[in-house]
Amino acid sequence: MTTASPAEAPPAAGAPREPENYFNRDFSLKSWLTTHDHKRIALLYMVAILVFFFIGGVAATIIRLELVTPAGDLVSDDTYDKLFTAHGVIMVWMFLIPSIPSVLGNFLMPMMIGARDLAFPRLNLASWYVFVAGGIFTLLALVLGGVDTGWTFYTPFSTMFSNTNVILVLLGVFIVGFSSIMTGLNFIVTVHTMRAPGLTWFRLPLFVWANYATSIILVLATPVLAMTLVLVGLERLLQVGIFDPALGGDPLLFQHLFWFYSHPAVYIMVLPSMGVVSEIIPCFARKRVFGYRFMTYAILGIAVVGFLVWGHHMFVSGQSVYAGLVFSLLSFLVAIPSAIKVFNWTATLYKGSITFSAPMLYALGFVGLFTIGGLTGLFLASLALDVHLTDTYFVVAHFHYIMVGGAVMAYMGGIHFWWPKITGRMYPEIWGRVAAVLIFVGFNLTFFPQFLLGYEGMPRRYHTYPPQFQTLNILSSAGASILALGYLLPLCYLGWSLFRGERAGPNPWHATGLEWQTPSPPPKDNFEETPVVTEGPYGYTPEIAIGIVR
Amino acid sequence: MRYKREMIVWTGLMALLAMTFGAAWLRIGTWNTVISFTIAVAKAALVMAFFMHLPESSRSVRIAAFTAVFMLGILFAISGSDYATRRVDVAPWQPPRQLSPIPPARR
Amino acid sequence: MSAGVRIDAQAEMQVAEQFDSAVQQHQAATFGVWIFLATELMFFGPLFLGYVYGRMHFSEAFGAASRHTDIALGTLNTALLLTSSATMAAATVARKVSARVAVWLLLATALLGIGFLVVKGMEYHKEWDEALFPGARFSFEAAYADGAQMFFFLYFALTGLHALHLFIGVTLTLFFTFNLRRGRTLFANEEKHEILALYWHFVDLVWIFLYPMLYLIQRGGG
Amino acid sequence: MSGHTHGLLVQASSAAARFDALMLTLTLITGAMALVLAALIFFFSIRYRKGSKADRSNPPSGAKGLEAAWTLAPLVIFIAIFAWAAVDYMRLYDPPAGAMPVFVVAKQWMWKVEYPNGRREIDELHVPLGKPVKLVMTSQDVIHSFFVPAFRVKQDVVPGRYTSLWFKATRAGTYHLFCAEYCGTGHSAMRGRVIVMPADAFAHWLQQGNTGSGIAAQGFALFRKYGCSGCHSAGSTVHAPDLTGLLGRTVHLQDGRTLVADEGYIRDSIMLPRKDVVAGYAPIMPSYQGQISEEDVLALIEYIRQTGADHDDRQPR
Repeated sequence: MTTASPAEAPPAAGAPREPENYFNRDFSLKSWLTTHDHKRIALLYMVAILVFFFIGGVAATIIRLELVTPAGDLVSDDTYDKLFTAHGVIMVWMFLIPSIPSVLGNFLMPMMIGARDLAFPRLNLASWYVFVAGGIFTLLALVLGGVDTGWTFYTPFSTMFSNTNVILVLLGVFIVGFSSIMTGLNFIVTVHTMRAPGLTWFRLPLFVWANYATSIILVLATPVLAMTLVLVGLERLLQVGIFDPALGGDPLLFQHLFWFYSHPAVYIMVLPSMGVVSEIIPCFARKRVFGYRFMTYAILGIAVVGFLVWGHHMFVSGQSVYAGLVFSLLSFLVAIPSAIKVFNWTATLYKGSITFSAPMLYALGFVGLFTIGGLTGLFLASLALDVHLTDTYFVVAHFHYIMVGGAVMAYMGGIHFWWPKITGRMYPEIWGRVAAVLIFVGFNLTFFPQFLLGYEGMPRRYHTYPPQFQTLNILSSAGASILALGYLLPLCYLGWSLFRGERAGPNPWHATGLEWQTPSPPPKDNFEETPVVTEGPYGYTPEIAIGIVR
Repeated sequence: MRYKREMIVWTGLMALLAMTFGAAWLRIGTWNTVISFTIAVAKAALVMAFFMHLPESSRSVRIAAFTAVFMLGILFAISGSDYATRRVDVAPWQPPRQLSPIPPARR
Repeated sequence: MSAGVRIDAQAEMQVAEQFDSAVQQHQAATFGVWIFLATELMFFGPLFLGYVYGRMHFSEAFGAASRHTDIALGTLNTALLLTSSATMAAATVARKVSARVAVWLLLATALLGIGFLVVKGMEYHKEWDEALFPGARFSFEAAYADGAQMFFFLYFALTGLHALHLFIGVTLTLFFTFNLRRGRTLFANEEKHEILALYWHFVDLVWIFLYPMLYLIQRGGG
Repeated sequence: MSGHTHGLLVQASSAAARFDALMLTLTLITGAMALVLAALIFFFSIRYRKGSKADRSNPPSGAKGLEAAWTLAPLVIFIAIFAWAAVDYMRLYDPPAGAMPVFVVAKQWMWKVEYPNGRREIDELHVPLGKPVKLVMTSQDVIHSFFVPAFRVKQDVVPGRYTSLWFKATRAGTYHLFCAEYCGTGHSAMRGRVIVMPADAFAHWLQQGNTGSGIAAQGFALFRKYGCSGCHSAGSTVHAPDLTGLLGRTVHLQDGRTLVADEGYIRDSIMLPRKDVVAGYAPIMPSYQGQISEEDVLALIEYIRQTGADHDDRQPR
């Protein structure tokens, strides 16, 4: 990409001409669409996943509106099936998996390790184009009539009994999978080969550790999903395959392969969030994170043990009792590292000097909701309870607590925390806090009733339900409206802050990461000369409270 | 001879190929699979060691080389624990006979 | 090449802007390729699991079906691919001394790869005529029809995917040889040569396991 | 539908009581953990908020003992919970000997239930109070899941194989039956009722109503209707293998293999007769692929099973 002479950037009204940074050095569309700069690619991803978050959100809203009444009177049952499938596919593959790694990870990883860019910039841009191409195929499938197999594509329904655009969606998700593999590969190589001098493994910030572990899962699990979806596609075309009961194939073989990817995938979604929270809490508590070494072992533990537990999705599916015992025990073991992390975040607050800015509210919200999500996971890991609770709204509530209460909350916290670095502008603090509280309240109101619904036995993916479940469903739908409002609020004031926001200095939060030692927004090459790291991360001392030291 | 190493490894590979081909015709039941798998592993070891220069690569490369094999091992082992201990009594099942072939556009 | 690349004098190689030295770039490239090969192996994973499932549950049917594959062509193909691996390794050695010899060895590797694909095509043609392609046209002795059809589903999936990877390998090798012969050593440098060789050896490794899996099941009768 | 007598969901089976005990225990443990954490976070936030006068001397950034403690403590609790849940789970999967078998065939968007004496029902299941019942289930199309919340039992119904589930109803009444595994458009309409009746009322109900003859008798009728008796009955002139007491017998095949005849073997011999030809017989049997439905195959197998078994209520031939 030839360094075009910086186009005449329109100087902000009356302000002295801004120094050249990665954002205003070239406003041409060509410079954005052929950029190699990891920061610009991060923004391209941010825009793309925002669009998909909106589409997934619309589908969720219609589902919640439909469930207000026991009868199926808003949309037909076919449409309802297509809605929850669209909600699942788009939210999982088009928003949650790329959200923190591809947006915050792309922007911050090179800066946090003192590098000028990722190891393979062109591969990084290619991953964005592959992501958009996969997204287009999925949207094409929705436009042409949607798909009604659920985001899990269970056979033989997906291979023989569904006559919706299954193959198009399989192709879309297949392509998006390669975008994840490219991002994962890029991160692993970057962390291994491009760390600044003096930046040893145990001086890396926990955000880098979290994205490194996530990349290992991305790189090892996604190809298995890709081939499994190809096998489903082949079986649809040839009417014959290894999952086909008529041939003696086994539908459970599909479930083994699908969940071998999909359980590590939920750790792909939650691990980066843990990295974001591990950056925010020490900064706003002005204290070094508690047990840094144990936190890194916990991150790696989650990534490794996360690969062993997929069978807890299949306790009642006809899997053997012995395998159920094995998976249940391993599922309890994977809960240990998550528990360690929650205890360490709480201990970080001890003897700190805590300010409750918006990022901190999001981070504490994450700790609260992720704890509930994790603890309810124990219910589903224990065999006898899972028999009653699986495939009910208890499971829906559990994974929404982890994914929405956890991953989305942390993504919002990360966006607010690094907003000054990304845009050079501060977001309005009051509105930030209002939105955080609104989302926390709206979320709990939406999903806590679903735990009770699940215990009472309301199955998942039900278009109509017996009248006795109506009151809790109305409560949940009411909460969903507050949650939707909570998500729209940041869209407004963050957009507003782009133009009217107060200018942010290089380090408004007085944080200690390497990324804060660059001007905001940073120049194209991040650092004039590569910084030398002398001591570990999070060197906060409570005296340098925010505001005291200017 | 500059390519002595490659020639030796090539002859080794051809010898192993001949062995596995020959061994396949013996009627020794499950031992056939064991032998052919071991010979395949031997061939793979030759290629990785001499052609892909794995021993002289860095530690992280060597770890990367064997991680995928380890992960597949996990997939086979634990799903194997299900298949090995699952008592399946087969039930009759007939695939759906499409009355009229579904038009390709909507498949 | 983008202007953000500076020529590293002593390594006679272009170092991309985000790297500090040629050594760092080389480490990143090699490590990156090995991770890519790991993802490729995971990509074959589900097919291997399907094979193990089928082999366990329908061992006689898999044996009968495997006896229908053409072992002569299969063994010839294995020999071709192992030889191509040797010539590719020789090419990387030759490259350090003289590019001209490396060109011939790379050409030989590509031709061996094309030979493999041609032989594979002939096999497919023969199996298509014998109505062994899974789906509506499939026909096999009634006792093992179901298991055999699953075997051939896996056979065509595994060998098809392998052939696709080999086809990509052959095209890359020919493109690389063309550039090397035209003397553009800066573009077709040693690092890229090594990466191409690693990818080729990976494709060979996959076939080393596919050959006994698909061709040698119960060859000597049930 | 019965209202909630106590707690959120009525306990109507032996498994329900055990389930609720474990559920309550785990709720208390996790609730306690969550409360402790919430209290700690709230307390630390208030006490150590910026500008508050609190002792912040030498803040700890790690404590090996503490880390070990809050790793081992949850581990011990988790192992205990795992063990308790595993015991209950294994109990769910080993039905008592005397359980009354009921055949369930799940079909896209309905439950077809059939009792041993041949009585059939759609989307309804009548069970005796206090007696164990074992459901033997299979699906005609996709994966369904037989779920009765009041009994706290659920089992996926997988096409191509039989899966089973047992329970002992402990409370009379009518309870919901749901399909819990997504199975297409009518997934939410695939609901039914489980009616628990006192044992004698159930026995009476079982006898009257549209009692078709027993499955084995039906099998015998089908045995004649499809012309099997033409070749396989004792008096037939055609040289065909004798099927009495076939189930469990070892069969010697034409190509030298021997196998023990089970349901799958009988089913394959009906659908693919040339697959396992018996030694000494010509493969002249026509295939019935696509002409005999699942229930009829079940009935034929029951008839053949019953010809061999010499238990008392042998059907008159």
